[in-house]
Amino acid sequence: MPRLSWRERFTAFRATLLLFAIAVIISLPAMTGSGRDLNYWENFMRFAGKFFPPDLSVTPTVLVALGETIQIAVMATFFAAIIALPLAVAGSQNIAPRWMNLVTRMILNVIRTLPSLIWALLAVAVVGPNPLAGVIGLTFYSIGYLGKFYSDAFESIDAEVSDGLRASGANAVQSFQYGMLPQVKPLILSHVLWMLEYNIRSAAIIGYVGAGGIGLLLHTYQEFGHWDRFSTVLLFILILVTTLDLFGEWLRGKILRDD
Amino acid sequence: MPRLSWRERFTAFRATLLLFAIAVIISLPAMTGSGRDLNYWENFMRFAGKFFPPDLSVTPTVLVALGETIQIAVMATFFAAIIALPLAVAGSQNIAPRWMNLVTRMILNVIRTLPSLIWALLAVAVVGPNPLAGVIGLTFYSIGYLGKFYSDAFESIDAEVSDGLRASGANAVQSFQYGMLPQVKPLILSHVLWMLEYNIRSAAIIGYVGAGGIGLLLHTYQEFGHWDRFSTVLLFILILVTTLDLFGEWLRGKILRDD
Amino acid sequence: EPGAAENAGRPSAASQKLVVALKPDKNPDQMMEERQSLSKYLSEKLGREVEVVIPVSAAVINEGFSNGTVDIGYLSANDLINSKDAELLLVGEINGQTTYKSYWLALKDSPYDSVEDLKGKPIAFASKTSTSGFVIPLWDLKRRNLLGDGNDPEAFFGKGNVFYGTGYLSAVERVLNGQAEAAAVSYYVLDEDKHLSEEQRGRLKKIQEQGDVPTHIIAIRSSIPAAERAALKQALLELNDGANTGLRDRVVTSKLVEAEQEAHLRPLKDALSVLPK
Amino acid sequence: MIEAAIKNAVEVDGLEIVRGGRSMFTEMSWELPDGKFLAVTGPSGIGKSSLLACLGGRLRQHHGTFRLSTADPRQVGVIFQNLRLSRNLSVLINVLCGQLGSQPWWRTLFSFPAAERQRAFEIMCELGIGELANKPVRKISGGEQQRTAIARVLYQSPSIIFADEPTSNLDAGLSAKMLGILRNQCDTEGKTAVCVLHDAELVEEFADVELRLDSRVEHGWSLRKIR
Amino acid sequence: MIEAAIKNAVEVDGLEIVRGGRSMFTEMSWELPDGKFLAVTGPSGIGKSSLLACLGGRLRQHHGTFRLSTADPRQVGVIFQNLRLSRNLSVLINVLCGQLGSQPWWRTLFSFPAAERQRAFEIMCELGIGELANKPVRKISGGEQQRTAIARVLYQSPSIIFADEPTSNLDAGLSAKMLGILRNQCDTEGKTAVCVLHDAELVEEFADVELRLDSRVEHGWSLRKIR
Ligand SMILES: Nc1ncnc2c1ncn2[C@@H]1O[C@H](COP(=O)(O)OP(=O)(O)OP(=O)(O)O)[C@@H](O)[C@H]1O
Ligand SMILES: Nc1ncnc2c1ncn2[C@@H]1O[C@H](COP(=O)(O)OP(=O)(O)OP(=O)(O)O)[C@@H](O)[C@H]1O
Ligand SMILES: [Mg+2]
Ligand SMILES: [Mg+2]
Repeated sequence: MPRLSWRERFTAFRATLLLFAIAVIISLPAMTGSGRDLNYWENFMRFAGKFFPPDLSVTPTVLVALGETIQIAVMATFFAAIIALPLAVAGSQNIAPRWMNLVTRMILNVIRTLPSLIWALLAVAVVGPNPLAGVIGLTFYSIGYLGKFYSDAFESIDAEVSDGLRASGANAVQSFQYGMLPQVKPLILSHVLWMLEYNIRSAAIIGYVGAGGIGLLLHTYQEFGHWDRFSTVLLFILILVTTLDLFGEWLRGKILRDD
Repeated sequence: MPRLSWRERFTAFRATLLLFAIAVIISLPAMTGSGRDLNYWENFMRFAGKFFPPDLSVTPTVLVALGETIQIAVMATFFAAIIALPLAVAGSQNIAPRWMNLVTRMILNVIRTLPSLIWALLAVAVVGPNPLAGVIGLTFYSIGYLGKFYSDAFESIDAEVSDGLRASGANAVQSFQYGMLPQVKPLILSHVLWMLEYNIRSAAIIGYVGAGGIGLLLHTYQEFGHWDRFSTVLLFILILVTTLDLFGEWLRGKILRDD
Repeated sequence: EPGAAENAGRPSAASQKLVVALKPDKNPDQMMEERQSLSKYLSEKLGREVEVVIPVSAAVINEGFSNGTVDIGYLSANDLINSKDAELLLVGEINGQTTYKSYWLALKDSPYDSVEDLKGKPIAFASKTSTSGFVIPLWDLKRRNLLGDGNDPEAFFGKGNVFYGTGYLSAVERVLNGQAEAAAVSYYVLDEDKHLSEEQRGRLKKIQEQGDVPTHIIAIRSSIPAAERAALKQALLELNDGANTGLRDRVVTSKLVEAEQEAHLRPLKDALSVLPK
Repeated sequence: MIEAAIKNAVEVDGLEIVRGGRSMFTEMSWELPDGKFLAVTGPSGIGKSSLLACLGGRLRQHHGTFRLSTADPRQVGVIFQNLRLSRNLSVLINVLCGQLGSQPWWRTLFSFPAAERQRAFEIMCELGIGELANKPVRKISGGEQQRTAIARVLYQSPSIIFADEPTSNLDAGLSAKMLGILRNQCDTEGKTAVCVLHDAELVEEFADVELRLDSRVEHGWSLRKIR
Repeated sequence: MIEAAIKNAVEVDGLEIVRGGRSMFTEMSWELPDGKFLAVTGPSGIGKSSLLACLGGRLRQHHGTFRLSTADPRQVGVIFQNLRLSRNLSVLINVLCGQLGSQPWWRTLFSFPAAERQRAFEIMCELGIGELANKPVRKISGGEQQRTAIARVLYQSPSIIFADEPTSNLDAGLSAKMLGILRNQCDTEGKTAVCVLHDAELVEEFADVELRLDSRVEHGWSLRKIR
């Protein structure tokens, strides 16, 4: 029976696993605990107890803030979802030329490196503190994520079909549109929905720019120790997150089976 | 030539686009600007100018903090990458039974809904303020993301091969391992690398729990307007982010073409 | 009782590492640099290992008090009010007092002399969670009967005229670049040279001060036994001795003095009652 | 009906399959005893693959019933028209996947037992794909992929084999060899094969019965005994 | 050599292809004039698809050269052994993709011109897949998919066609019909076809020349003129 040589066994994937294992071993000091004898369960229950029961009396405030947040998140996700597409195409090694990959990926890396706070401050510096600044800040931030996710998705699938189209003379855009996009459509949709969820969930940016939203509410309730109100906000976020998640699941099923 | 009926044209995908368009229109008020006549370019330059030149004198502090952050991020990503896998399998409608999907997705939704601060507090409440708390907090947080990304990826690919294996008697784990995992391996790797990057980049949790790291540095420099030091931290983060990105690209190429 | 130290069968308190948690205050930059010196100082004084941690959120310190993993914490009066398992040990003293003032700042050449003049003008609070940059100024407005029933500052300053920043700096910057007429901040933004340049401070004036704002507090976990508490208090008070004041001033508010918890927190407790939901 | 009376591998009774609103055939009834080889023929798009999918339980019939002699999925092997191999796994692993159902999942988590690997390898050698063992499926030729799918089913060693055009990408010599192996298993081991074939010569040579799907005849199907 | 002298569609000179360290054939030299039909035959795994991949520019040869009469990719059509259709797009769109190269990208961004759709549909009807126009490719039968790939190439209307086992999933009648259409395009429109075939009868019936790959003969290949 043919045996794999040592070199054949040592694939890039396995080398990566090994590398990761080494990183984990080096990082073991991070596992240092308090060294004290703690009653974990009791501690957990004491903490969790603060959040119950949720103080539903703040519901109107929360709903207004959620409304503001959703509006800004929807706009930003919309712009980012569109702008990220050509960027991702330019950043995928199986679609665009190498130099273009590198330039685009560098841009996306810079965008992701800047924290959301900086995007917010930048937007405020340019257009002043208002919802528009929130939209601009979140849009950039989201482009950094979606651009990467899209192009990772493009690079992770078999490019056979689009290569076939190129062979018959189709240009890059066409072979992408007809050979690749149909394959990754469900993935792209998942990513956009996740981005919307992320933007709603953690729209701290919106608080930074002074446009209110739930980010600010959460911060305030936390600073003043109103954990029961805090949990009311979380409750509404959970409902939203779950709705988006179920919707995404339904949509993926539909696309793969029926459309 | 056969024509598509109205109902056939109105696929789930197009309905979603329509829905999204409506959401965008409803959200238009978020585009309210300051209404003043601003010199955008000048504003932008004034803001960006603050960051240059980076104050490299803080390099030693930054590197120490980065080291702490990386250690914690590596451990958390490692645990999350492993724990999220069975959860994602249980949460995918094309692998596990429906009730299990719903339960698992609900758990993942709750995990994602809780802000990183809450995970940090929870971890501190249980084990005290130390690096271990950082690892625990980040691990949960990351499970919420990776669990969703993995299972979205599983749901987005054709389940033909694994269905074929099930038909010949393989159980759920086996048909997943041999029929599905080989297809999504590049995607999973991308997601894990992104998670590591995310954890390093925005390890606010690590700052919350008092384990130091760059989260604390960024917070401090911002609070006191040391933007030139802030940009030094960003510079090092950018180097890390780019390294991980290039590594991921190389690995995806290797897996798809050679392994 | 969550306190770990007093339970039989657990390691005795003195053999345990002492955990000191500092919430980043006026200068976390220095705080971080002094982390090692502080732990060295305390461990020499106490003859036991000391670890200094700097959690960004006071909620973390309070959780540590509750489960017995934090022994000493440096936090604001507001944070101590939220804490159920810690008590005041010492407080900081500024200019001979254990309180300080909150200021309304405006440009030097502006026509305002008191908050009443700011009616209907765009203003900036430091942030919605700031004590001296929001809670105390709001309380002051309430006492002057300038707020309506909802305690909403927009009732006085006008709709859309109230801005909340991300800290003192962001609020003052709005005044400096003309987007707001005045900002509510802590006294030290104007009186000390931590946040602003000499030139920037030269362009500003105080139009009114309000307070008192309780200074930051060194709190101790309630479950720590009296004897150990006394030793810790002594060690911290010795930071006031000549050779140690440098370290003290870089880490905490300056001089550490004893105070009575209820009395120290009362002004803030009263002020918090005006917060809108 | 008494259980013991069943000695047929497959029994079809009044079957009708509808695909996309179109009925493929109606009132299909036939029986296939153990050890027989049934060839399914007919023009493209007539419903051959659909019939196999239905018998394999992956497609619900519209009318009628059918019954297999075994309810154990491990005893039913399928060669799909589009093969359904794991393109990124090696040929050997793909073949070994045929027996996944007979091994508990923890035995197959990291690798397969050496004895199993050996047995799979021998089958592969018989089909002429032995030296491809460690190549990923995406890097072998079309005919080699088809033989991998055949090897997987032979390694699974089920009592009923459904094969959908198993030799479409093979030359005449190899086609005959593959069908000969299947035929031999029917004769000597009592296995049963239902095999979609296009080539009339191969049908004559290897099949016991031909089931012809044809939209022009009544009910859309006809049965012909060959030997 | 003077440009004008070339009237061959394909010229191969001293070609050698190596795959996975194994040489498939060496010193292969032949010429195929415009309007001719070349059948490539040989056992599975011998290198037929590799030869086509090389001539189509997707695989680098190890030695030797080849030359096509056109350098324009739109004038070279390929039917891949594994088809390479977009499984989630409709049959009609897949066929229309054959002409992507002749349209600027903004014309194909939202849909294709009505006249083009009509022309593609007519070709599909000729191949018997007209009523599948709006079905996604993943929902049609294997033989229907194969005809979709053929329709795509016919719609592209290139001057050289490389077809890799274009009829493997089709019954005898349809196979003859498909090859007849190809043959007819060679005869009447001067197109050239290089087609991998397994069925000896079809080779005799349709091909002008047979290129047989066989590891037992010297250099691994032989050429035979049929008509
Ligand atoms: N992508 C590839 N990478 C490496 N080797 C390959 C690749 N594709 C095919 N091979 C090998 O090259 C040889 C020739 O393959 P090729 O596909 O050309 O055969 P073929 O004559 O078309 O066979 P078939 O009739 O089975 O399609 C085979 O042994 C195969 O294993
Ligand atoms: N997944 C599907 N969903 C809906 N209709 C399908 C699906 N698969 C096939 N069909 C349709 O059902 C009919 C029968 O398809 P089937 O695959 O059974 O044909 P076949 O006889 O196997 O043909 P071939 O010889 O081309 O493989 C075809 O008209 C086809 O378009
Ligand atoms: Mg079929
Ligand atoms: Mg081939």
